[in-house]
Amino acid sequence: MSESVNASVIPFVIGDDGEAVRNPAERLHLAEAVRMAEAIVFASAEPVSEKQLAQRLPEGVDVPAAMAELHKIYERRGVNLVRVGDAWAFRTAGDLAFLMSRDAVQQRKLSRAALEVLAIIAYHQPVTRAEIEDIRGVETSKGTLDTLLETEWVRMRGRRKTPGRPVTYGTTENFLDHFALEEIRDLPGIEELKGAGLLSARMPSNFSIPLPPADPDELTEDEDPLTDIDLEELGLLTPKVTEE
Amino acid sequence: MSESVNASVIPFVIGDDGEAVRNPAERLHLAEAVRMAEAIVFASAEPVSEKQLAQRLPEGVDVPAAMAELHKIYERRGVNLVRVGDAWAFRTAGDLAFLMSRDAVQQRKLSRAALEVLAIIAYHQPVTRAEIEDIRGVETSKGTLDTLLETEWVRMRGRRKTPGRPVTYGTTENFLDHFALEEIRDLPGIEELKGAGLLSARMPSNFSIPLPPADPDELTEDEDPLTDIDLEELGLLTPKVTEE
Amino acid sequence: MAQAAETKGGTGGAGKAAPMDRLWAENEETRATSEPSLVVDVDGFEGPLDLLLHLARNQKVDLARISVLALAEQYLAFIGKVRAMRLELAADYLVMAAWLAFLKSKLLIPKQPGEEGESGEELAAVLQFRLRRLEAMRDAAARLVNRNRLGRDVFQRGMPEMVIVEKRNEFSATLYDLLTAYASQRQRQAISNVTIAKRGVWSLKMARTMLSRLIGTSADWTALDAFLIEYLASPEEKRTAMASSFAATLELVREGSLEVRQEEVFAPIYLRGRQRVKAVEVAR
Repeated sequence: MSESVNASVIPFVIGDDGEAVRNPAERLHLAEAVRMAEAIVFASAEPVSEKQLAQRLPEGVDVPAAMAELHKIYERRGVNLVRVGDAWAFRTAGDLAFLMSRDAVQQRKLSRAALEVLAIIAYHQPVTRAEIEDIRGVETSKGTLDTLLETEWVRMRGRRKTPGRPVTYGTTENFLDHFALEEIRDLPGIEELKGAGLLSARMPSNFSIPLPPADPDELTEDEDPLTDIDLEELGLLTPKVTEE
Repeated sequence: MSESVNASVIPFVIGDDGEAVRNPAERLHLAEAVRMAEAIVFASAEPVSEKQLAQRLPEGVDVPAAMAELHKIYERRGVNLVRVGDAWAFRTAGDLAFLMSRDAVQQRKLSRAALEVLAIIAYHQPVTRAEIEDIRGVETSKGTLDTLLETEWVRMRGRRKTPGRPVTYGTTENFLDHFALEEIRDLPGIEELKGAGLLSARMPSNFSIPLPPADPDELTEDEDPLTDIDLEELGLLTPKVTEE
Repeated sequence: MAQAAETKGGTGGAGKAAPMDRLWAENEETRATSEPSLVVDVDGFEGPLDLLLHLARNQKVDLARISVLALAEQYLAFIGKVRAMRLELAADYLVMAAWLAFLKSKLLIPKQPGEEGESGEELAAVLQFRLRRLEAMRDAAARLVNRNRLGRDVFQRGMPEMVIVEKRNEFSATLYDLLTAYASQRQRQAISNVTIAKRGVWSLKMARTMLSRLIGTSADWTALDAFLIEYLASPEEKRTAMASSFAATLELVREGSLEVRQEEVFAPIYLRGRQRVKAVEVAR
C-alpha cells in the first residue's frame, strides 16, 4: 500500500487510460451502466453472467467494457469484483481475508425449549430447575440450562433455603442489554401480552403471570448466596490450590 | 447524474477537504481502516454497528471518521453506504429501484390498520397501546400489534412511568433499515408535525379553536349537504342482511 | 342469509348492486315490509373517528378551518338515517353520536356564566385536533410505505460472505421470540391443566370399583341416580359419572354380580347387589 501514501486516501485507479477518446455522452452512458451493473451484481445471490447483465442493462451497453471498468474501480478496494467462470461477483479482497475469520462468530438461534426456559427464568426468577419443570410440565434437559448459562443471559443466583438447597436461577445485566430492557419489570404483563395478541384473551381466571422482582440482583428471603464451595461443586470455580 | 459528464467515468467524490492536514502515516492508517471497514460491512447483509466495527478494526482507528470517508466514497455509486441507527450497511442506490424491482421479494402486505398503527408508533414513540387507540379512536384489533411485532419493525421498549406502568412501543433498527431511514428524526415530515403540535398526546394550548358559523344551520359556501350517495360511500356498500 | 334476503326482494339475479340501490332509494316501501334486520358493514371504516374524518374531507377545506358544527350535524344525519333504516351500528358509533349531539347543543347555546366544564368551542377544538392528528398519521403512513423499501426498491448484499466459524457462539433472540415462547407455553400449560382439573372424567374402572363397593352394602333396590348424586363432586361431573356408571352396571350385570331393573323407558334405574355369595366377593 506504499503508493497510497502519496495518493489520495482512497486508492482507486481512476480512468487514466484513454477515456478521453470517448465522447462525453458515451462516457455518461457507460458510467450509468457501470453503476447499474454494480447494483445488480451486489444484490444478486449468485454470480451474474454477462449475458444476464446484458438482458437487464439498457440496450446498447457494452457489457464487457462496463465490467472491465467496474473491475478496475474495485481493484484495490476492500472488496473486489471477481470473475467466477463466465460470471461476476464481489468478494472480500484476498489480503483482508483475515478480517473475515478473526472475529468470526457463529450466530446461534436459541431452541424453542431454551427460549421457553429463558422466559420462565425471566418472569419467575428466582426459580429452581424443579419449578421450571413444574411450570413447563416437561423435564428440562441439562443441555438447555447449560446453553442458557453460555449465553450469559442467565445466572445461578443462589440456593433456595429448602431441603436439598436447590440452585436458583435468574437473569443477568446482559439479558437486559440484549433484549433492550431497562429493567426486568419492563417485561410485559398479562394484560399487555393479551393486548399484543400474544396471549389468548380467554385465559382461565386463575391464570397469572408473576411480576419479576424490582431488583433482581438482591437475594430474596428464602435464598442463600452461593458460596465458593457451591461454585466449586457446580463446576464454576476451580478448586483453590493450597499454598505450597 | 449530469455533473458526471465532465467528471471521470467513476463519479467518486474523493478527498478534497483537508486531508493534507493529516500526516502521511495517519492517512495511510485511515486508508487501510477504510478498506477494512469496507470489507467488513460489504460482507454482511445486515447492518454492522460501529461498536462491532471498533472491535474488528485495528486499535485506535477513528471509526466515525473512517465511515464518513467510506460514505463519501460510495455516495454516487450504484451501491451506497447507508447509516441505520448506529450501524452501517451497503444498499443498492435508491435511484436504481426501477432496475432492481424484478429482484423484489414478495413482501407481506400490511393491512391499512397495521400501517396506521406502525406510523403512529414511529412518530409518537414511545407510545402506549392506549395512546395508539386514542389517536385512532378505535380499539386496536388483536393481531395488529402482533403482526407488527412479528415483522420486527416494532418492539416493546419499556414501560411508561405512570400508574399502571403501561408497556411502551417503539420502532427497531430493522424498521429504519427497511424504510431506508438513518434515524427516527428522518421520518418524513416529522419536524413539521411536531411544530404543528400533532405529535403530542394532548391538544397543545395554542391550538386554534374553530368558531361556529353565524347561522349554524346553514351550510357554509364550501360545504355540501350530505347526500344519499355520500352515505353509500360511507361503508354501507355491503350491508349484510341477517334474518332474525 | 344474504341470498335469502335478495330473493325475497324479488330482484334475484340482478347482482349485488340491486338490493343496494333499493336500500338507498329515497322511497323505501319495499323495505318497510321486509323482515330481516340489516347489519351495516362498517368494515371499511376504522371507527367513528375515521368516519368523521371522511365526512370532514367532504367539506373540502383544510381541516384547520373545518366547521365542527357542520361536521357534527352531518354525522348525526348519517346516524339518524342509518337508524331510520333499522340498520344496526356498532356501539362506538352511537357513543360518538351522543357526544356530538352534546357538542352541538354546547355550540349552539353560548356558555352561561358560572357554568361548569369546557365550552363548546373547547370541545370542538379537541375534536378538530384529534381529526388533524389522525389525518397526519394517515398521511405519514402513506409516505412511509412509498419510501424506497428494502427488498423492494433497494437491496442488501445478495451473497453475504461466509465467515470462517470459530468456536465462539453468539446467541440471538428477540424479545418477540421470548414473549411468544413464554405466552404460548404458559397458555398451553394453563389449558391442559384446566382440562385435567375441571373436566374430570369417570373412567369405567373407577365407576366399577365405586359401584361394586356401593351395591355390596345395599340389598335393597336403589336408583342409580341416588348413588351417583351421593358421590358427585360437582354438577359438571354428572354426565360422565352417569355414563360410566351405567356402562359399568351393564358389565357387572353380565358378570352376575348385580341386578338391574327399570319400570319403563326413562324411568329411574334401580340396582341391587345379586343376592349370592359371589356378589359379596366382588364387593370386596
